[in-house]
Amino acid sequence: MSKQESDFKVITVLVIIALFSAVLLAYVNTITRGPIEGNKKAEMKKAIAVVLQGVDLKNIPQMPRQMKVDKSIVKYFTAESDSGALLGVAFVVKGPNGFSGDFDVMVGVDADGSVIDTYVLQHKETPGLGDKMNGEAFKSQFRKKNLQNAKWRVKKDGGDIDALTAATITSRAFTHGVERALLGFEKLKGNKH
Amino acid sequence: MNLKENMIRSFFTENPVTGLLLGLCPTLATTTSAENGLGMGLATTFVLIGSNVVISLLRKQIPDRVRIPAFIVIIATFVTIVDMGMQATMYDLHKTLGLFIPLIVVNCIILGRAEAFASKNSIGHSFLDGLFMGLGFTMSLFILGAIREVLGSGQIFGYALIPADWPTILIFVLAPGAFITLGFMMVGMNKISKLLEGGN
Amino acid sequence: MVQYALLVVSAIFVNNVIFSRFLGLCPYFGVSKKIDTALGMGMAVTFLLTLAGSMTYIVQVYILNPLNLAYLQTIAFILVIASLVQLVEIVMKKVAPPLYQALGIFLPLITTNCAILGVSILSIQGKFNFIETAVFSFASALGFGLALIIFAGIREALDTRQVPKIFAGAPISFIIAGILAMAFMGFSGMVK
Amino acid sequence: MPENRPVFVDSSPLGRAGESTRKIMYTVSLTLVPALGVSVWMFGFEALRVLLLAAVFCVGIEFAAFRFSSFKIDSLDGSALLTGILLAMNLPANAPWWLILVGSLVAVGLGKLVFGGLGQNIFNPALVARVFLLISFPVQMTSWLKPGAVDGSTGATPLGILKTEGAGALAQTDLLHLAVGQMGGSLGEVSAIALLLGAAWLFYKKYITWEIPVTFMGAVLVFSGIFYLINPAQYASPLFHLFTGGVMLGALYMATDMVTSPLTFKGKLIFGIGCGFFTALIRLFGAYPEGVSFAILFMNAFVPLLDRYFPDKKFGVLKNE
Amino acid sequence: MLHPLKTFSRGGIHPAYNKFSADRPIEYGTVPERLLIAVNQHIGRPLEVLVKKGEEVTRGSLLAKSSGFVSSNLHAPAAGKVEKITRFPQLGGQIGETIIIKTENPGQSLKEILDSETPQSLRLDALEKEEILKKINEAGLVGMGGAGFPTHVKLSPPQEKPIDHLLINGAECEPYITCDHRLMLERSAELTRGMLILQKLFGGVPVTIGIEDNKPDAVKAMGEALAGKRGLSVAALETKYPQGGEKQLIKAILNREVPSAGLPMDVGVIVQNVATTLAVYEALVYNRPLMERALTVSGNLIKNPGNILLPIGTPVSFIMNRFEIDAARVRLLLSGGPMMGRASFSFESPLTKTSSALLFFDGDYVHRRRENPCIRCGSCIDACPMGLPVAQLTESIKGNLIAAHAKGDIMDCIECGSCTYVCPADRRLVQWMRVGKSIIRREN
Amino acid sequence: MYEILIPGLVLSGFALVLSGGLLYASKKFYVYEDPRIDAIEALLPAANCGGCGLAGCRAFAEQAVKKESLDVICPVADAAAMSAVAKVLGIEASGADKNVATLMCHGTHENSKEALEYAGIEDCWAAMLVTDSVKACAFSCLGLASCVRACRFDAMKIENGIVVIDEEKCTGCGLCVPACPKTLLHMRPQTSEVVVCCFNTERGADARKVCRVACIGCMKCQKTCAHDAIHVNNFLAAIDYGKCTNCYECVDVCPTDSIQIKGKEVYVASA
Repeated sequence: MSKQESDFKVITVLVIIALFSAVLLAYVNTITRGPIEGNKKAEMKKAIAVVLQGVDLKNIPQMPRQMKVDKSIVKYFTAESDSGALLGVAFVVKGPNGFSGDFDVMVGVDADGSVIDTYVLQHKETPGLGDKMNGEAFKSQFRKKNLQNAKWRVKKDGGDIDALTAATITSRAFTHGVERALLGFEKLKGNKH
Repeated sequence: MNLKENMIRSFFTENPVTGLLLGLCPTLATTTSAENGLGMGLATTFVLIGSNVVISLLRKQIPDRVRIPAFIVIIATFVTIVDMGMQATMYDLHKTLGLFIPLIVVNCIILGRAEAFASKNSIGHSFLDGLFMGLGFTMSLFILGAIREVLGSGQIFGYALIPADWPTILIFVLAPGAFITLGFMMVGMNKISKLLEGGN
Repeated sequence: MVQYALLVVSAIFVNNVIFSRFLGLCPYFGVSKKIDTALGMGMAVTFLLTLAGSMTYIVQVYILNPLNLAYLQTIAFILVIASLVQLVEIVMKKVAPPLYQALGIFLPLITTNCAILGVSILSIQGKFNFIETAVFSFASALGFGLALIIFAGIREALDTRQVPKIFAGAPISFIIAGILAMAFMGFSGMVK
Repeated sequence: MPENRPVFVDSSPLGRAGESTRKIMYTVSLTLVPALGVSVWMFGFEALRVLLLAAVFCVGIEFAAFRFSSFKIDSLDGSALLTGILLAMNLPANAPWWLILVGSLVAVGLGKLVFGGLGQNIFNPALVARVFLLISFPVQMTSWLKPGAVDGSTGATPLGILKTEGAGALAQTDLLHLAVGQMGGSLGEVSAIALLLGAAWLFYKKYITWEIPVTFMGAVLVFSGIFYLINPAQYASPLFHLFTGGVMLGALYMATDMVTSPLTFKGKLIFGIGCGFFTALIRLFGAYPEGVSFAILFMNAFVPLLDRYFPDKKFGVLKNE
Repeated sequence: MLHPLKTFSRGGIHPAYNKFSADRPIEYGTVPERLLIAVNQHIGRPLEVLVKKGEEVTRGSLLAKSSGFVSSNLHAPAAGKVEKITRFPQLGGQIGETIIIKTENPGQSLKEILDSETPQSLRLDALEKEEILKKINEAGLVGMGGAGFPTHVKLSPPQEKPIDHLLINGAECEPYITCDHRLMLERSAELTRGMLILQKLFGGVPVTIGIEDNKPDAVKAMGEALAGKRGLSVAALETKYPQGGEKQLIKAILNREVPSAGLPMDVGVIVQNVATTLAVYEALVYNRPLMERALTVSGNLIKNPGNILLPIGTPVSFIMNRFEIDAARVRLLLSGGPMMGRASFSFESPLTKTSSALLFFDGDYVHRRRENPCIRCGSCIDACPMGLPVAQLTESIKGNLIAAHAKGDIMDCIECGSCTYVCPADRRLVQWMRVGKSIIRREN
Repeated sequence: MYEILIPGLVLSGFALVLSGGLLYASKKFYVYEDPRIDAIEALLPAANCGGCGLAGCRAFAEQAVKKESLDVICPVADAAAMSAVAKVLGIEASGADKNVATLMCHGTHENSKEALEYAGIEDCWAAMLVTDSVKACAFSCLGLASCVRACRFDAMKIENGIVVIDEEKCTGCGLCVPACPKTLLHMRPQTSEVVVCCFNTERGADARKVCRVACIGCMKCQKTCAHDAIHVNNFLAAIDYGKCTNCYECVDVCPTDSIQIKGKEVYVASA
């Protein structure tokens, strides 16, 4: 059997190993931190580019701002012209009470308060059903709709939105989320003007 | 050690997943597609090789009493490196694998190999052991992921195999499908192992 | 109060560690051959997971976060958990030998039970406060125990049934786990 | 030694009551005829098609499995037929043929054969198939033929309406119609009265006992009733819950399945209450409109524990011991 | 009837009773050419054989003597010469030591023999308890219902178990068997005296004879015979198998439950069979050891089923001749009733003290049943009069998991056969229970 | 610099506190245990996978020490590790001559006809409860496979009404011996090839009547044997394996072929 090492050696070896690994990790961290941050931002940028298609994005802020709509926190990125005129807003809203909890949708709204496009950032909905939210067939019906020209309910509830097959709950949450973004836009506009 | 025998062992008869029932959590959780399975498998292989080599290197220095904590620290270091590295280079894959990258630490294969093999063998052997065990693990994950992707989403590596409006058997990309597929896959692997053993 | 109740229901049924989160599967399949062992393991996990969840919360919030060392999470947590398990084992053996007889033998299994580390990390990711973390850890462990005991019951029953040779053992266990996961999916959507 | 010897030797008793597995299976199958009749009356030829396909697939698969494997069990013992019929009763009338085929494969293969065939399974095969299909093909499994509709138009079940549109939308449905079976749904979900009629014969033959059906339905009534009392506008009445969906089919035929239900008195009571409770829970709060199959499947898993920890009173064991 | 008939509380079945021989009086048999007397016809220590090949014996001479307390003497039923002592197939299917006697007067009627024996005058109040027990012991009495437990042992409970009630088992719940029924009808007066002797043994405790109500004439006859006797009574019982099980009988008549793994004396009761009670009477009044018994000969092969009194050791073939049974057609020979009786494989096997019936069946009665898988219908559990989870117990015996489950449950089985009778899957539940018991006994 | 220093300090602080604490605790709460438990645990893979059915490697070690045997085997460790464990326990497997199970009967369907139709459970003990004699010979192998079920090594099978033993697969564990209600299974050294395949103690004539290959107690073998290795008792020959030299003389003289050569079937052809 192995001999019994002294307590001192035991502790020392462990501490040294820990020290080494900490130093190693710290070093790797310094290398990877940049790319990781970049990846995170790139993801958000990509989404903004989708939902604010056709809007000049050169003055988009790095960090989102926040406001309260309908008792929930909504994050948003505003795209402004050099003169400070509002060109469009990308809202990050929660689709509340989805099939498997909340999910995050990014909604682009143009200066007139109509939806440009939507993009689901993260969700836990059922694969093959609820996750068709990113499908063109579903997304397209939201484009150009605003608070005035549409009833923001799924058809089952007497609104204008065609629900995804067998995913009424997901669709309802999604619709609700988009409506929130539009409400947020109204509030934002109200503040500005 | 005979290379072919070694391969058969770690791929079939003593395959970490289907033979030894080790590392089940990532096996089931991350195999919704062939790509995810492959990614997880390779990440684990990297940690396995790295920790095997380092532990084999330090095997004479580490006192017996703190063997396990020391191994864990070494393994955790490699896991964190993989975690950060993947986040930096393969952001999307990292996002899907999520929680299960840090959980490689507690994958019993790694600690098991460290204890059973690396702490007793030379660096070269430990490296090969890590490589083969890791590849065996990767193979299982890849096959499982491929089966589930084909059945559950009708595609492989993202390429659709059937028209989009055809129904697929959704359950296979969900939790129950993971268990059931692995169950049937084990039956198949056991059969193959038997055949191989019989052949030898 | 309601939020804790929902957290508990969610952790036990809707997002069961075994059937929905895929955590702790190795001991789940390993220690579920007998109901008695399953019971002991379930209790040991419950005890340690609650303890570990709370401890790692403290480590994260009071040490790692202030020092901006979130990337050391994995290594710090696993060290804490491993030491905690060993400490509990040592102390329990001396202070409460009967309890050690009942639970102690399961303690070594817990270090490598990814449910412990997984749930600890999930609590941090879920941005829970301290009490929520403790409740979540406890309930998750209960969910683990429930799944373990049901499964042990079924496996004991299978001893007297004629499972075909090629399916006997691990394959049928996985298939049963799959069917159980199907049943647990009925709870989905229950807690939003 | 004498030439003639009474050469037949067996352990006593030598007589038998004359029951057989076959007889039980075929009797249970026959008692489902009234309910199937109502389905055919409601959904027409489509219902008959689903029934025939399911029965033929299930029996065929089991037969083939026995033919090509080392199983030595009677494939015509009627259990596969019964599984097929129960599977059909869990499918909508417009189920496509491939759905029925997958369902039969899952029911017979995954539900039964992997466990070793008749009597060895832990879970109700028809329910394993139903839940499998429900999770895999929610679109096909939740579009129901409108009762009496000849044009094949589809509609929602009362429970589906309740889940997506709330209790208010149910105002116009009346209980008598629900009891007779004038609603959308699976073949076996439509007529409560016809199911009760068939089950009455099973009660008479003692193939099923009162414990599970009564506690099952009672628990559904109690738990849905509690919430109905709290807020009648949001929650549907307990009687509505009793007559819609699979509660009748589940309580009378699925939960009472001999192989997968407890053997002991207390076990049966707990099993029934559990089924009812989880059915109500899923219906009231879950994402799925109908919880019967999940609830029964979930409780099936507890059967070994119930049998073990809630034994019947033994002769000669006094209560105070 | 106004009052519901007494019966036990749970389980039980209603098999076809087929009591074809109920109206046939007990005939007197004759002495066969050879008597084959099995040495061990009782439960307990094996006997010590006293005779040798070639030795002459007379009626009543001791052939083998008990070798301990739980043991029972064996006497020669007729005069003759010991021809051979050998291993021979018994009615139970076993092969056991057998004394073969070539009789002196084959063909002699039993009536002639019995009539020649004169009763002694018996004064009940002058009898000592020890004397009664001694005579019963010497006469080699055993429980004649089937178990064969030495009667004197059963009648000597330890001091700490006071007996406050005696039961006479006239239920005769087994299908086909009618010999006790006939005894109660034809010899009710002697039976009453036998009951009085037993009552005396326990200081005048009440004695009740329980009779199933499918024998109304026996209930009536016994009622008349017992009228006016203090403490003696008849209890009519519901016709339900196994009403004649000791524990079930006690539950039915006295509503007492014999504890698990216990004996009737644990609840202050001793149960005796009708035939045994008569044998007690004969042992005391005639000083006659147990040498012949009444039995039922029936079955689906037999044209004229009946009841007959025959010397112990009579081979089956002798009875077949007398009842004109075609040996070529017999496929199944049962000793005892169809529920608990045992199949035997030799027509030369002899009667024993416990053979209450011989049943002859042809191929129509025999079904080759394969064990099908248990479908957990629970019929066996509903039918079990002991409330045992039969389905699970047998599965765990089969799966070699006895140790993991309650051993006591298996030992509580009374092997009545109700479970197997009702099992739709044709499982040999009772046989599995017996296997389980034998495994537990082997391990202890 | 701080970026590296702080994590270094934190983590080594962690290691210091935790390992120090553990060392302190292990001294403070020291409990004596059999050192062999630790020794065995050290030999195990420490995967704590529970694959052996016990709760971890420590539990495995504890059970092994408590029972002083290795009736459960670690599925992860290799054979070398297991034999090392065995060495710690001092129960090293002996390399002595292998014993194999042997059936003392050759009552196949042809040799000893089935005398009756037994319709009960397929189990020798169950059959024994119903009748002593399924075949004509009451001493014969019942062929209902109780021993086959007792064998853990798949070394036995029922063929033509009697059990046949694969002596290569047989490990000599002896589990089948008590499984036979007729006590027909005996252990013999595999090197000893001559076996009396009968257990009938009845007189020659009676035995011959019920089985073609019964030992009739004719004494020919006893007289022929030059090594005093075979004796007839109770009309039944028995071989003393210690003295038998595999000369096969008795096999040649046996009039009923009840003495047979086991193990190496080739010798039958040359004999």
